[in-house]
Amino acid sequence: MGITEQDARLPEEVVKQLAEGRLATEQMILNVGPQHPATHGVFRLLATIDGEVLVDAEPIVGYMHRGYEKLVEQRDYRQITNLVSRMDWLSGINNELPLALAIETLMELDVPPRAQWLRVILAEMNRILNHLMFFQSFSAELGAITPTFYAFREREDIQYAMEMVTGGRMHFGFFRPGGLKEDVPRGFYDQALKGVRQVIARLPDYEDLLIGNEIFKQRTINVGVLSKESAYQYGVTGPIGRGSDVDMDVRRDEPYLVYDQFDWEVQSASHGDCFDRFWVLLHEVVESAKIVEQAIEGVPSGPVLGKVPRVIQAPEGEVYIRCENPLGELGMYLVSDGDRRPYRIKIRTPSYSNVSALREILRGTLVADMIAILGSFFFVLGDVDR
Amino acid sequence: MVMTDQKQRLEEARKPGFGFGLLKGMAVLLKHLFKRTTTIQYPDEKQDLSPRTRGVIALKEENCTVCMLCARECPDWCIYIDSHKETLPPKREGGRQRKRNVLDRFAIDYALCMYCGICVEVCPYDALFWSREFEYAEYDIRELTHEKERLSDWMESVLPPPPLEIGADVPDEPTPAAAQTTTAAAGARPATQTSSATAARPAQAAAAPKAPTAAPTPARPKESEPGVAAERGAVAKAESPPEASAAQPAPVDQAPATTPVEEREGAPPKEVTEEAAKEAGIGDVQAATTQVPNVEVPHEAPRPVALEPVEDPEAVYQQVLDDQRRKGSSPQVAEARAKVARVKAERGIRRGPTPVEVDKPVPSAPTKAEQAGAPVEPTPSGAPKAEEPAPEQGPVAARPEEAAAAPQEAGAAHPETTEVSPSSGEGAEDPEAIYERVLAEERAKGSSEPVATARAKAARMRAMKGTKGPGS
Amino acid sequence: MPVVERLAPEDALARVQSALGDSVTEARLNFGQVDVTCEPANFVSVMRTLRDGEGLECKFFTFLSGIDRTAFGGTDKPEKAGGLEVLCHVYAPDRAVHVNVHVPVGLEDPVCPTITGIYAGAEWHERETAEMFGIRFEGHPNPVKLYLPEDFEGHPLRKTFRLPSRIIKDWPGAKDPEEAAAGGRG
Amino acid sequence: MPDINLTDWQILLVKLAIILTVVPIGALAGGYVLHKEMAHMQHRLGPMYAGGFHGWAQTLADGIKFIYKEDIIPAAADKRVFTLAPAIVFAPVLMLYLVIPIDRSLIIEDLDVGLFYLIAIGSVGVIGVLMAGWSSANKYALIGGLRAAAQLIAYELPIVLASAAIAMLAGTLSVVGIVEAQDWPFLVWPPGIGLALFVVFLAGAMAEMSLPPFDMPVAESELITGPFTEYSGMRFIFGFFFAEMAHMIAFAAIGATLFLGGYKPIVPWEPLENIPGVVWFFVKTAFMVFLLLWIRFTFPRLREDQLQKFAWKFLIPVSLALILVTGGWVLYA
Repeated sequence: MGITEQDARLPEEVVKQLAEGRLATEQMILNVGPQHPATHGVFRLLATIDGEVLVDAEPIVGYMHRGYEKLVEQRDYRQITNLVSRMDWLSGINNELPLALAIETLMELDVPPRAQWLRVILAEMNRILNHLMFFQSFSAELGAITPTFYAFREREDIQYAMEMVTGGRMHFGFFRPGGLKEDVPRGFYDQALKGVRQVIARLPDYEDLLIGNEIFKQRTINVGVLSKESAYQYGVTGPIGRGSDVDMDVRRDEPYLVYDQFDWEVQSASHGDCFDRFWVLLHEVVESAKIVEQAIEGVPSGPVLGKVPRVIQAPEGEVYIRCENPLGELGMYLVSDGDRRPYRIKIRTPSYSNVSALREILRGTLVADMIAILGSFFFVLGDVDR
Repeated sequence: MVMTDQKQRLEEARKPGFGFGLLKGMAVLLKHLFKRTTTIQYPDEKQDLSPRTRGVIALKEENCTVCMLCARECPDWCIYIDSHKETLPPKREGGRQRKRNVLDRFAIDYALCMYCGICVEVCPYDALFWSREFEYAEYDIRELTHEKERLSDWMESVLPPPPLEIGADVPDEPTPAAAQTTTAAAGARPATQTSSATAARPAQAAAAPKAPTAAPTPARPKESEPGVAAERGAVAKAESPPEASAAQPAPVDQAPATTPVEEREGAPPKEVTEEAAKEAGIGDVQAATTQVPNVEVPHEAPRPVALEPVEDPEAVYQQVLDDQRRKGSSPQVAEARAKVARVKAERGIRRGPTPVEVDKPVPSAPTKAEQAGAPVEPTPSGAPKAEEPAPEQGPVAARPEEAAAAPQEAGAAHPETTEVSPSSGEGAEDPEAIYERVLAEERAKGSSEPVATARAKAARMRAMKGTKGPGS
Repeated sequence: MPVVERLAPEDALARVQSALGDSVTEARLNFGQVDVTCEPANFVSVMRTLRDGEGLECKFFTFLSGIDRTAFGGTDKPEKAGGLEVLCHVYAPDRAVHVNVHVPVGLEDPVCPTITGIYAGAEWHERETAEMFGIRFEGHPNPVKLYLPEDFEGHPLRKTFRLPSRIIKDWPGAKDPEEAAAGGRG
Repeated sequence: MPDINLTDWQILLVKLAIILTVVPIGALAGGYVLHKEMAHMQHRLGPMYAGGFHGWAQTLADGIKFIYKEDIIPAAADKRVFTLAPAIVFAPVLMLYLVIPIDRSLIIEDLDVGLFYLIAIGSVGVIGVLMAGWSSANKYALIGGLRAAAQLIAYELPIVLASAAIAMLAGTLSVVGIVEAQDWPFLVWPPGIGLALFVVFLAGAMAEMSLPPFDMPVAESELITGPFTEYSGMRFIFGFFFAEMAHMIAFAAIGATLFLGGYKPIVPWEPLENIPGVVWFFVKTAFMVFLLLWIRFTFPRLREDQLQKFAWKFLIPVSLALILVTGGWVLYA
């Protein structure tokens, strides 16, 4: 085909390529977000695409930055507990845990055994809630809408158990330095057991719906591979890290609370693709359910709050405490100068580190894969932006 | 090897399929098509929310002493309080003039509120409560600032706190080791000095060192896992020392009272509790261990309590009813409480001073431990009866026998609370004396000056009004 | 892989000390974690040694941030106040060893070399630290703000930066007007 | 038929009126079934309020709501193309209904080349989709429009081949003729071949209508609503939701006609012959709708390149092979 008059007005390079018979393509900037269905919040991905291929994708965060690290410096410890609960709104009680542990470490508080066991129960139930949420959001992003509702149905019983205890459904504000705010109400054990057993009983359905589904496999296997090396470099933890064979789990490596007393496995997979991340996520639900069941069997009786001074005032010092949040390692570096407010808390949130690795694995993928990868990166924007 | 097993399953799952996975998925959906749905048709049906649900903060205006603690602790600065001072003439000839704060405005800006509940937690006079109400949306954000009238309306929907789960305990109970070490010293103290909350503790403290996991309440609800319950019961039986049960008839008279609904209703049926208790042979221990206040609110000086002799169920009914009405409980609540009291009287259950028969002696801490009132067991050993006119003994009237019976258990009483607890016989005290005493106590405890004064004032005011506690 | 070799904190400290030698000015244990202090000039080499050093292999990058110690101790104990520092935490997954690297930087034009060449994940952390503390990371591949808008003025996590929300509103918990205007406790 | 003399024009008008009433009602009913089936498969109740009984009027209420919504045309859009696109999407869908026999004599126009007509008309709508995607001045819409076009090219072929095999079996292109040729529905007879053809047809049809799992052009989690991202109000409902429903029902009816024996009983058994053909037709169409929706709710969506691969490397070879097999069957059976 010859070059028409109209073609001649195109850029020289394109004209040349047309003349040579090569098809010229042009890159296009695609702004994914800050308002986009796949970004679970205000997260923006500045994607440079060539056809359907992502040449580059730069995650842009900060739309939800609330300055937690500054806010906590203005509040006393009791107030902070309720504040950090809101960082990762899907795992509120797990956010409170490292803070409580950090204060207890500095103040050398003893936590009564009952409180420790109840903390484990609540934290693991919260993990199930969180994982079920991502189970549904991932499948919804891949276009399967039904798992959403199954997951929410399962969540409801556990959610109700959490509400019985804490009075809240997302922001629990229940851990206190030295123990818990109050003891759990009667009927909680039964409700919690009912919830977790139901989840376990229904997991085969989930596997049939997604894991065994050929379309799902096509969409996830070997898509968005995150290498083990990169995972270490970016500090990727949680189900995403473990999906890349970063077999780290604070609960096992440096047991806090009473995690060393339960029989459970750290789930990990080695391919580092979307499928493995999802696999780990789904199987961690089972492990958490196992822990909850064992913990409920064995909760000791006794008080739930140790001897705690009326005004929480951490002595001078600094400590880094990390916990296994549902999404990865949540660490708090607490610096105290002896005031009733912390001098500084550096909050190391899992989603933040995890999302920072996104750019590397998004390069060269397809637009549709980008969605699968975003979905399999299980992040909460509040946790990224803090 | 579990690990390899796991890996194998993963590899298995990653193998490409031949379309059967698709059919399986469709089967799951078809299965669900024929199941009953779990939907709750919201505006028509409503979920029964937990009593602890943090829906909205309700204000019991009478209880507010304008101490400003809530506003000061609020992380969001969303509580606005205005007040003025009012001078009252002395109650008695020659007495001092009294000043008190009058609440002019109490508003919470729910557009700012983060529902953390710190205000409810810190309120020393039980003026703030969580209500389950959540339908108070407004079209304009400015209208979300609710004044005290609206906040007071919500008191209607406040539920009493639920009873606690098996094995629950007082938060500040000494650890086993501490209990042992303090035994000797505390044992010497007359039991009458222990506060109401402490009263429940001895047996537990005694049991604790041996069997921290033991002594769950046998009153586990029926629907509970039979296996677990049985197991627990067995453990408890095996491990709890017999003295413990003997020593612990202790009706804990911490008195919730502020909550408008009879606390006891939340408790499991008494029969169940009794039976189970007999079976386990540790009934009283249980009772004591399951319900106890578990809040870190400072201990407050208990108020003198008048224990009226009550024999006839109808009389009990009337008396409680009047009492409740006078206190301003809503009619239903009053009636419910009165009925409960009557039923108890009919069954011949003799309890220690409970929130119904006797009003709450302790204004703060125990009130949040309402469950306490609940499954406390009738004591065969002739433990304190509500009817016993024992005003001088205050809340702890129940204790002497046990103290005698098991001095070492009594000794385990919490040292802290022991110090703080009021001496008995304050019923006869003059309001001014109460004021001074409470003030001194608060200072000794290390409460800040405003708090101490406020508490002292509150105590005096209550003494003057003849009410039994702020929760009334 | 779970932890293959558990080290006593003292052993961990000894290993870190012997590997880092003179490049750190201080090394001590803090709640079971190794705390080292080094000069900005040595920062990169320290991090490289930590990552690659035999028997250390802190390959997991946890976080990098800053601490402004200028108001440490408050008004009661002003003598405790310090300067500005960069704090980096790395972890050895095989040995469960934590190392906190403190790098004091000057208050006037604080500069610190970048470690993005060693830990790629430090990119975001350094950008955040830069905007929050005003510390310049030399050699950073993409030195733009991460969270804050480009035209934001000030460095929020410096102690000199006051939260506007606590200034514009009187403290409702105050018992008298002066207290209210003073902004309460925060 | 009563003996009324009508001119050709009058007959045409009556037919038009029938289509214009039946199709929207069918689409509304389809929408309601969609809501309800989806809800119950997902353990929910779905609409329960509008209209009183189990929310029967929900889709009607939705439609009215959309009609009242503001019609927004982006400033950068190519206005003429933008406004024309929904009509081009919707019109061919209406035209599909012309040749579908509801009963032996209840057909608007029994064309000799009815099957050919169905295939030809069924793919016109994509032009409208492409126009919508192009004229919206939105990158997501553009990607969606191009995906739709690519999809159509890939999936037209399997549909044509499967239909060709059906035509071979029936020996005619007339839709009524095809129904009459089915003593047993083609789905079960010839054994295996019919089922395979049905699967190929279903996959092609779903891809052509961009129903999940082949809904990459709209892919709400990736492209918001693809080509219709910028549409609102009436245009959105007609171009997107209404057309989709009507299209789905049309294909369900075509599937029921070609493979399930249309208005004829499901098995050639005397007592069943007494049930009117209309009932059979609607039952079969309803079954097809149920099946399409069921698939739609279950599966995640494919990726564009995987879909192309599936079409070119699997469906087309398979359907070519099926034509050979069918030819053999027709010759020897």
